[in-house]
Amino acid sequence: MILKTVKNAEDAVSDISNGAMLMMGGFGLSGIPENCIAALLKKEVQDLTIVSNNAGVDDFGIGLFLQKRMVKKMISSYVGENDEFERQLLSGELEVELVPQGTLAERIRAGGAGIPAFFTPAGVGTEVAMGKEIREFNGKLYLLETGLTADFALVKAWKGDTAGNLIFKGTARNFNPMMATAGKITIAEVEELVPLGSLDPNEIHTPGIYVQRIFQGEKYEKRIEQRTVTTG
Amino acid sequence: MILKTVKNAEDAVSDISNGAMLMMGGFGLSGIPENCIAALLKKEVQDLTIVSNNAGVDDFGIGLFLQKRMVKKMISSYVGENDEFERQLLSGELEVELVPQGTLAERIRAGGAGIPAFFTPAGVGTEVAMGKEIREFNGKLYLLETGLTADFALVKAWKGDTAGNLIFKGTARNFNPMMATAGKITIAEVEELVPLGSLDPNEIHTPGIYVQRIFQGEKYEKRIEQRTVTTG
Amino acid sequence: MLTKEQIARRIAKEVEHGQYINLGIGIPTLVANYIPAHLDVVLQSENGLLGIGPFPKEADVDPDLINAGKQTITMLPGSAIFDSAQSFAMIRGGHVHLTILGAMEVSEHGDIANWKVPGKMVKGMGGAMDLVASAKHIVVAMQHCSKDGQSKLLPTCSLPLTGIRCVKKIVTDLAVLEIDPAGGFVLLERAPGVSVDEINAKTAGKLIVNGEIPEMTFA
Amino acid sequence: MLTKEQIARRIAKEVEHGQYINLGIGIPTLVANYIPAHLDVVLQSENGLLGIGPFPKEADVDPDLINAGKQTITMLPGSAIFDSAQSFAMIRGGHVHLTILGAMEVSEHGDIANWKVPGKMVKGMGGAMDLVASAKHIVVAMQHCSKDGQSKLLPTCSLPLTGIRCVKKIVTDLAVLEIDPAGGFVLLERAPGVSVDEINAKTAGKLIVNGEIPEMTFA
Repeated sequence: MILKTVKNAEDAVSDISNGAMLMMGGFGLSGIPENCIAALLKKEVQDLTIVSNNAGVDDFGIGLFLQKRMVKKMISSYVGENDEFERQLLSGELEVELVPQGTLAERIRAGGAGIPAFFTPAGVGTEVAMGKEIREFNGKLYLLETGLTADFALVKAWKGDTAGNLIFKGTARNFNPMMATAGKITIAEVEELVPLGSLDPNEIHTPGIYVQRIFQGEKYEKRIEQRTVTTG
Repeated sequence: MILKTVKNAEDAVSDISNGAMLMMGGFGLSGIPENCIAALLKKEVQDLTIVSNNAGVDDFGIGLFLQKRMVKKMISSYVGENDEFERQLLSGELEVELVPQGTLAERIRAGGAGIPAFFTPAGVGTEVAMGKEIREFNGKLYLLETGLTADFALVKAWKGDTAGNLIFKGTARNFNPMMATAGKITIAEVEELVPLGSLDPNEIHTPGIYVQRIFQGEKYEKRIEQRTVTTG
Repeated sequence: MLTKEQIARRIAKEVEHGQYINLGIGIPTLVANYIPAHLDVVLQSENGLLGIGPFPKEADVDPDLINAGKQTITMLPGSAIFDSAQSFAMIRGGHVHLTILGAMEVSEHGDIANWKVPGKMVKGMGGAMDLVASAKHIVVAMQHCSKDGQSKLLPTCSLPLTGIRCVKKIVTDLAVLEIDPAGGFVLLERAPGVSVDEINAKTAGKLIVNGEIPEMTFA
Repeated sequence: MLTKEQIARRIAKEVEHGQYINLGIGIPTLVANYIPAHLDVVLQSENGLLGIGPFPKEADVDPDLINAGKQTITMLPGSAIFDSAQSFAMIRGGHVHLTILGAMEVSEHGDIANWKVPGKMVKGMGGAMDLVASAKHIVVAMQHCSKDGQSKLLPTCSLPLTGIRCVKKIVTDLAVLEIDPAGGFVLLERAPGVSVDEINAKTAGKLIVNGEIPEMTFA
């Protein structure tokens, strides 16, 4: 096996520099690479382009990058939980490319899978279609969308082994598996780093071939955005 | 949950009739739907179009369909283990569309995922490219390939629950998961049918939404094509 | 005029046995509470879950288990987890039978707008564009008029579109309507105590009234 | 003239630490036996396995665990199983560093033919077209000439192509050659006891000989 272990988040992100394009896993605050985010905050890298379904909240996740004005451009499907985001967007400090969520997921999968472009029906007849090729298949209209890759993909898994094999838990999986395939360098942080042979090969969600660096995160806050409970 | 259980293979394939287009999981003889094959052999349906990576061997798997001349057309990537196949092909009784293996897998995934077409580099400059659109992305040439669906997908899993959730074992997984997504009716046969709640939701390979019928196969021969062993 | 809960209860009658259903944020989420128990259906959450269970008890809250509205949820026996590409493969591939979502505007041709108000905040379309471009049956839950009394059922949408010619049925606080393929809102049911005249007055798009219009009943 | 095992041993020297490698059927499969133990590499089987282990003992034979040649195999600690779409996502996406495969013909521009002989049986291309269109580095293992003495290293291929301008290096029973981007087989090494003249005589395509050509050594 090819071993991918690095010491910690600081080591993992050490070569991420100004102007880098990053993919960051997570849906809302679930499944985000908390330790990589913390390490990048310390580095205060600038002019990042970030591909992430959401943009965090004001004081957690990618919202912290926005506070420090580290982000030049966001590529996301939904960014509506963040006041600082709104301010930077309206003031022109922040560029935003909004992509339908399914198109975003598929563009990232395609990027990782060597598919340069594909047709999808999402966005036909809307401003998302502007400037894109439209073609009819079986009587329905589709847009041509392109594959997406990034300099670095930062993903968060539940368990991982030293060969980079990853297992996710619950809906914290979300965008992490396809982003892992689409980073030129993919950095995986895990709640538990286990020895080779500890994971059942049949249960692996992300094969280690996609992961260049892996480490066990120091701590996980796993903040909840909408705590909804039933009583009784 | 929506329950998908049917009694047995005969019930599962009862409405597959002459001229149907079938996808059949498996790589070589590994992971093939043995019980559905047996039930279809009894029915002796004719003029089938079959999408399968391989065509079985003379006396097992899809090879048995060929013996009974049930197949009009095969869509496969590799068919080189079958004398009767060769005879029918050379005599013009059998039509064959050869598709690069990765293109076949992706076409099936695309069909199930509502992607009508995508670009892939496999086959550029070869006879596979004949009649297909060729386009350059980032200095490399790609072919436009279309999504593939079928009237029925016959897949074989290791375990499945009554909601149609499937788990595969080893390399018997192969084409089964994407075919499950691409059948208008997907029939899953499993070695072990388990009650709802027996499978860990995190470990499911094929979510039950893709499966319309499920049953536990009566028996599995699981024949081996190339038994290779080490001694000592 | 219906309450949000009543809109949800009326929409619940659209649900059929054996359906996989995607419920949007807001009123659509409430529909889950009113689906008759004898119908076996499965709720899909586009962030990666089939088989959404009830909200958890306080002790069972799991940050790794949320719905598309980022609310903590639970799973059910037979639930399955998957990634976002697989989730939208299900949606785009037509495996989800019914999508129920909110709207800011619907046109008489079934166009829908629900993701952007130019000049105000742009929150993004999330999964809505994929859902409306893909689902076989789309039901919209919405208020008939805006807070300042403007009809939201229009000849053409004024806001940026989410999808075109996709909405099949609309349940508002005043009425149940379906889109005529040739254009127009076909009035199917009135909210209790609401007259056809009132619905007509509050529908800016073409309203089609065929014969007697019954009052709606609820699941 | 090298034996098949010697061709495999020479190719094993092309392997670098940290590579993910796809080995084709035939001679390429033998390469696995000669990869130096100090190099950490992972072998990919396109039917859905990363981390191919040795052939099983009789008692460990598992029909659910085969390689692309349908041979029974084993897994290793750290192996991962996946489906065919994921497997070719890896290949097509450039995540596999090195592909070693057989050929019936190679042209001086790096075209390769290895899947069809018109008039004879057509077995199909399997995964070869995907592999040659995608891998960053492609090494071909082949005999320099056919059984009737015809060169298989040609100006242009006569058989139906598997891929164009993709082969980087060729190891035959006579020589190691690389493809010149401008066209031509650059002779890098001779098999022990084989002369440049013999190689020249048996290479139908343009042979480029720069200076002294060393004899090959083996892993």
